[in-house]
Amino acid sequence: MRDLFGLLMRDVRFEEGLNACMNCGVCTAICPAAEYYNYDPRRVVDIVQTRNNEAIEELLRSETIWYCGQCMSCKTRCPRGNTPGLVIMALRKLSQELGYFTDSEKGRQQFAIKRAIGGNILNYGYCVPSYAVDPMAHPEQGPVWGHFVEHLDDVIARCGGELNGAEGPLRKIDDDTMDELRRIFDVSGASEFFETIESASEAKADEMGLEFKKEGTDFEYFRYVYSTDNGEHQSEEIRKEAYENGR
Amino acid sequence: MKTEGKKRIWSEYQKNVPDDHFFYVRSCIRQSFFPGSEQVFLKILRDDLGKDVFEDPRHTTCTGIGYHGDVVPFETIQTVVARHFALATEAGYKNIAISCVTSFGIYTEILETWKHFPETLVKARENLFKATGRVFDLPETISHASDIIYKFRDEIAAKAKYALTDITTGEPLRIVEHIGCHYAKMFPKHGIGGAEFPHVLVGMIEKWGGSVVDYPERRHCCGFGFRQYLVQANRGYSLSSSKKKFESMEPYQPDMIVSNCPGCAMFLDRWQYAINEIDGITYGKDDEGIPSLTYEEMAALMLGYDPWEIGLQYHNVQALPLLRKIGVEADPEKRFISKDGSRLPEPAGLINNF
Amino acid sequence: MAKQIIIAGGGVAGIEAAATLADMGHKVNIIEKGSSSGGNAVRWHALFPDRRPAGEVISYLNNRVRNKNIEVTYNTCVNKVRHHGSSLVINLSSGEELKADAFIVATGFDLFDASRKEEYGYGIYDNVITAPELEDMFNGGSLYTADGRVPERVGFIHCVGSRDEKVCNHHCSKVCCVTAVKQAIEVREMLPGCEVFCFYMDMRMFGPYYEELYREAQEVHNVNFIRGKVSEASNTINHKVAVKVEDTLAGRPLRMEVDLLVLMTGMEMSATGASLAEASGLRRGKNRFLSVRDNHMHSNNSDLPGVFYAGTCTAPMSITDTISHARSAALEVNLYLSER
Amino acid sequence: MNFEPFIMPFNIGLYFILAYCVVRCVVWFRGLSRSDKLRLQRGFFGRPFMQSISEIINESLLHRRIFKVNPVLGYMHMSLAFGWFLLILFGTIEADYFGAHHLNPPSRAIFFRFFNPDHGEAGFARAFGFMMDLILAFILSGLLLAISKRFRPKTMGMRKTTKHTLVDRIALTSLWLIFPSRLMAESLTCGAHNSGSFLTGTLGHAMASVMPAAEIAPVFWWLYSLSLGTFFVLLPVSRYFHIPVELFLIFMRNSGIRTGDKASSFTEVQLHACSSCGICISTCQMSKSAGINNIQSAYLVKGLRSGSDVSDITKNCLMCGRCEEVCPVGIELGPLRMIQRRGGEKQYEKIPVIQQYHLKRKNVSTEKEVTHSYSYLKNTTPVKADVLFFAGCMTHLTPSIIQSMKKIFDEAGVNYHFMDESGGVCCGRPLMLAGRDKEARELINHNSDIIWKSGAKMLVTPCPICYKVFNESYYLDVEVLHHTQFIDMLIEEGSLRPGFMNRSVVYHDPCELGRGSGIYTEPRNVIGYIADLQSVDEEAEKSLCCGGSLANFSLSSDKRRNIAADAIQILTKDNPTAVVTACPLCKKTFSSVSETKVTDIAELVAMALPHAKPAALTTVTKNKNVTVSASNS
Amino acid sequence: MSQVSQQKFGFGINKSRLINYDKGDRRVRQYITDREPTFKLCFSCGACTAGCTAGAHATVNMRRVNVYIRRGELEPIREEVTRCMMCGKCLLTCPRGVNTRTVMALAAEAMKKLDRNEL
Repeated sequence: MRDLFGLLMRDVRFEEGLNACMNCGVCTAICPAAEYYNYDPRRVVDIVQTRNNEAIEELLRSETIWYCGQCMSCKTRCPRGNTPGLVIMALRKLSQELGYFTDSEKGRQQFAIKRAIGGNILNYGYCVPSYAVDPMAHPEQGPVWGHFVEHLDDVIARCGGELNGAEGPLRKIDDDTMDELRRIFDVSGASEFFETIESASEAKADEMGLEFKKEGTDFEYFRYVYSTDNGEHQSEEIRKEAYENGR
Repeated sequence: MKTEGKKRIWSEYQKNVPDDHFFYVRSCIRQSFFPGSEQVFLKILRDDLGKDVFEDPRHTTCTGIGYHGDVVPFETIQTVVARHFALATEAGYKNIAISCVTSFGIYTEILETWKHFPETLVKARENLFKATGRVFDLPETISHASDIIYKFRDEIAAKAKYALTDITTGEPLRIVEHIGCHYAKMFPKHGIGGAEFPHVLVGMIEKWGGSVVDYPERRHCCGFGFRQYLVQANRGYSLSSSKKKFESMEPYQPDMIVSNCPGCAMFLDRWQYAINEIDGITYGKDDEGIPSLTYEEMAALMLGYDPWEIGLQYHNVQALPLLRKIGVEADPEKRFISKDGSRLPEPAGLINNF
Repeated sequence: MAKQIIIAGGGVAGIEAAATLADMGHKVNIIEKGSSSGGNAVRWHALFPDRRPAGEVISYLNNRVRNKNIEVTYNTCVNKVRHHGSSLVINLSSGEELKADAFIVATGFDLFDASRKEEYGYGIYDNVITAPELEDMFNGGSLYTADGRVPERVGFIHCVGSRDEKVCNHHCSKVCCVTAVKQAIEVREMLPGCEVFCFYMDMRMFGPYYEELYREAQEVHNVNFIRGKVSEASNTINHKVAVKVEDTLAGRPLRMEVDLLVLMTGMEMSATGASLAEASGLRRGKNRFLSVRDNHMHSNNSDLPGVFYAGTCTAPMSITDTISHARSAALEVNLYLSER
Repeated sequence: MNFEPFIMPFNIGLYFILAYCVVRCVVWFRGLSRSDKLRLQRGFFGRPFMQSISEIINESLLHRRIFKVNPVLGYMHMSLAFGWFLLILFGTIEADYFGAHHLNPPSRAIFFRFFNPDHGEAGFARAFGFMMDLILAFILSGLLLAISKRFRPKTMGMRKTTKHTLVDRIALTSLWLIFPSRLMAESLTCGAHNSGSFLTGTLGHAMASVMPAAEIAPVFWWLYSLSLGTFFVLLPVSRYFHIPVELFLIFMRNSGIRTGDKASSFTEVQLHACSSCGICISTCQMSKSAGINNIQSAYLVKGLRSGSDVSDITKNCLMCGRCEEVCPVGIELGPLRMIQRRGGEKQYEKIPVIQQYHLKRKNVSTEKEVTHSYSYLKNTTPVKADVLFFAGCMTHLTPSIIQSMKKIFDEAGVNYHFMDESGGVCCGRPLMLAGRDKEARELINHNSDIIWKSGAKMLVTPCPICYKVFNESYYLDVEVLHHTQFIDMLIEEGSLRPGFMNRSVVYHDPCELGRGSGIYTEPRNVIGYIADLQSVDEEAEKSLCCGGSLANFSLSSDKRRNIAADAIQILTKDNPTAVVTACPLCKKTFSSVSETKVTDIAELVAMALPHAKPAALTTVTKNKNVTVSASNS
Repeated sequence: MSQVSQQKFGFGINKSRLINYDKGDRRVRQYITDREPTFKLCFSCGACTAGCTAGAHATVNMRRVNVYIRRGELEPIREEVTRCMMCGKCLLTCPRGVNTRTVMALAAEAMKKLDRNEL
């Protein structure tokens, strides 16, 4: 069995985030994810601190590690100086490196994030530029957003900028800078990491018999990982209640 | 409630915010959703306060959303941040001013990591040099843009045309402040007022005549949660967290929400629309909705900037009743106009559109 | 000829050590920083586990201190102790210098300043109080919230300032668990209609009849115990205190409102003891309390000959343990003086 | 013949009670199931009739069972019942023989002396009169005892006596008044007429010499008649109704009618046949050791008769069966209680339409609930074996029994399969004890499936609780053996040769094995091979309960411990080296209170097998050991 | 998930997992403590759950059941309380003398009554 704990310990965030947990629950008490998902950060830390590689592998393949919203509220309060949020980040990194993330529904979503955010960064130099936030795909952005995107030029100008200009908000990032950014991604491991996510996802799409494209977001597998919710991520009791209410 | 207790905490968490000469880094979310906020921040600093703020057009995203979306490795984001430090070094700036709370959190986290794990700094320098040939010095100060406004709150108050008071009653407005989680929860000492009773927004609000509401879920996350919002299937989580906050603040009948985090300000606005659609609930007194502003928008309002020039109309919860309360005269007809001054069709279904 | 012994601190440990030495015929001078003796115990209403009035112990101590061999100097601190030849020189805050054959540090503890746990809002939210403040209310004979209501729900947070690296206290203060149980019972007796909750991480019922008291709290007094450290407290619009905790036994977050939130503040090294130790070169441990020469065999001894320790200046202790520790300090001093 | 008004109370009472009894018997008879009706009809005209008659004489009149419990108490009951019977019998003969007419109405016999004040002057009549006085004296002696029992129950070995209702008290008073008033009436009449025998005559003369006997006598005749009349009228509503009902019960029982698991008119007859004598209270360990004095069978029966809420009483019982063993009326107390426990399930089964409407208005669900509590159980593929070993839940808490049984199986070369080695499913008996038969059936079906499919011929269990349910409630084609029986069989056939250990032990009969299943000899046989079996005060049918019983749902652990401690004290009175039992629960319960080693029979056997280490089986005296080592050092 | 939110947004408002003590229904707790006062004595050591016969086949966590009843959170344990086989092992393992088996039976009984509006 692979020494997963050892692999985790190579991540400085893990080393920083994991001390001895005494199961006081202070993290779960204020964790937004613990309230809306079947999730208990205390348990995650408790499991990894056992150094049981089997249990850790189970965790890496589970839905559990994908529930955290990384608000880091847990860091402020832990009386033993743990940061479950950082432990989670290290677990997620390893889960993707080892390709385990495609075993869970929430893990598979990494592919969508890679394509959307990763794509934005490498294409535009921004994580979320307005023009990449399609009002059709984001109805929750509300009526103002359709207007905003439709009249993006005017909006930016009204606020004192020029879309894709040389200065101000949403200016175009010059090609030299974009090259630098891409080279940083190459030398610091991001490109390789992206590739791992891509290939594992492609393999999963193949296994599931879903259409997969090398580019873009308009194909079955992307839509599947982006929007599927099997409804089993909240706690058992709440699912049951929801079921009974629906009956 | 005893305010002395809060004052004591606030006095314990004061950070060194420099007076002048800032190297400004923009936020992906703020420039995409609140472009007026960043622009007016620069205007206030440069024009109203006469400060030197340099903004290098070559700076990029910090990749923070990718990092917290777990697709950008830690080493990569360190290198991207190192590049920004290199740009600052090259331009001769030692004070970094950060627009985004996620970025601010990342900058502080990286600097702390470099302090505790020096080998990571070495690696970041090596990666940056290999990729770009750039070198850098560590900055002397890291400030969030709200820290800077906080620092100059007295100056702004002195120049203010309006106050955060209801002009008809003279009562201070009841304001909910929301601090982005990554502002001080990770490193309380880097935030003004610490993690539990942050003073950065309270200081502005109280200085400008408003009163702050301390409601039970004040410290709760807005629910962005990075991957929890970025992926459609997970958005219910994000929505639910904000709803929890709205329900908790509702009994206090706040007049507005002000946030120092671009994401939070957006979600606290957008989710009011979504909740209205799903549950038919409109929060706020008399179903007015609670306008969710950025602190730059709030400062600009005080200084008398045209609300439509700073982009207040690009919120789902319109600020019209709020503007009337504080006495800002703004023509609703002039909200949505094009570059050439022609009227654009008004989006349907806005909250508070009266 | 009678030997002169100086004791820093006129609390439980100082008085008991002084009286024991005086009984042996030694001359003792207690230097007390306050204007009366008895230390932290004076504030207590009743003691665990048998709920005897604290006044009984205080009057026992007061009787003990009325001894011709004992002299008490009030409103004075010991600044420093140093060797001068074969005897000790003690510098007082009054500027005076005293000579002594032996010196006992009995500077006791300071209660943790609850406002340092900012998330509980002590000093900000009116209805967040500390354990000694609750004792004050017991002494006053009535229990009300800050806004004058009779509380319907009282919460106790264990381990405030103990076992918490966020406030640099890794140690367990030992007595807070049983104090919380005692106070919970007292609240239930005083206000039978009031629900009481203890939020605990571990129930450390280390002494005789403590576990029995815990059982009694459950069995007879219907005190509720919720295992989890409270993460934050906040004010509600109706002046209650909302607490967030994980019910770790259910693995789910729990929220509830209480009318009064009592913080079980732990023990820390006293500030006067700390500066005395600093000035005199007395070694302190990671918990900042004085380090004894040997944890098992010489828990009253410092590294300096003639300087001894009694009571909670070395570690958190109950009154029972403090009295025993003080007596053994007296024995150690006596042995030291007879061997000289 | 003149009409005497004073006989009216008596006549009214008598004819009323006779009519009432007849009607009641008819109602009860009609309430019986078809098969029970047939049984009773057949029984009435067959051999059971004679059995019933002899039982009536032995028990209803002579009260032999009570005699066995306590001779004084027996005498008391006998004097009243048998004495009164004789008085009526001979009174009738007397009236018939000496009276004016033959075939007199009963009042003629009862008030014989009134109508024949001068009777008994000489000869046979005199002798007869003497006998009648003797019978009366006999009754009065019992009455004296009864009165003293009411005030000092301990004199009759009764620790507690049942409490009386107001009606009971009036009935009792009238009963008590019957015989003294008869004595007075007869004596006064005899005194006035200078007749009577040694009792009535002597007393009569004495009284006549100081008072106008002839004038006072009618008062007592009235009192006598009134007492009788009151008693008869109150009979159906008082505890004394048991007197006539018991007769009916005896006929029913001897006809082969049994309680079963549902309430019927037979259970009602049993309820009314209870005399509230309180023997069940005295014998109950819950009373003796745990100080609980309101849940015993007498109270259950009383509560059921009066229709009050008995749910707390029902569940607070060890179901050890000791009360049933000693009940002088022979009421099936265990099954009666079980019916009540099952009662909870019956609710909501059949609700009249009008009631349903009301319940619906109150938003109460009236749907019959379907229970699938154990649908989570998954079918497993059974292992084929000749012998199945089912340890049971409790045995899993005493692994040494399991180890010993494994050793015994191996030693005897038995091809067995350990059915519930990894936990298994409960046998279902505890659920049945809770009255939840339907749910128990789910577990029974699950286990039955495994047993059937294993093809085993024999099922061995060391747990009497499991044993009882396997035997009684499973439909199996295997032979079910308790491990005591199985080991006995192995030794008998020579497959197991334990050595003799020359130590004295006592045997504790577990309730479910002894009284519950009638297994007394096999364990004693087995122990006999290995050790010297001492007898104890209360054993076999009278064996004590360990207190651990799963049948009790309310008893606190402290009180359980008290029961166990009292029982172990009796068991270890003669300092045996070990207390041997044959139930994991008894072993576990006793172990926590016993200084003497408590061992299961399997452990004893395993220890006595060749190659076994000869250790253990010494008195575990932890405290003594400590003292010894301390004094040595 | 409501129709509106599902069709329009593809997601809905999540239900909270929070135990809101102020909204808990503690009638079942009252019902049990009135009848079996040892219920109060549990200190959640888990000995009952560890050896539970039914627990080997399905989730029957008596320790957790006790906690949930105290808190007044009944939904999560609605089915669980009916799964007990009443074997009584828990009685023998409890260090505090809790009549755990009876507690389970009473819990099931009380919850039935609750559904029938009889509590």
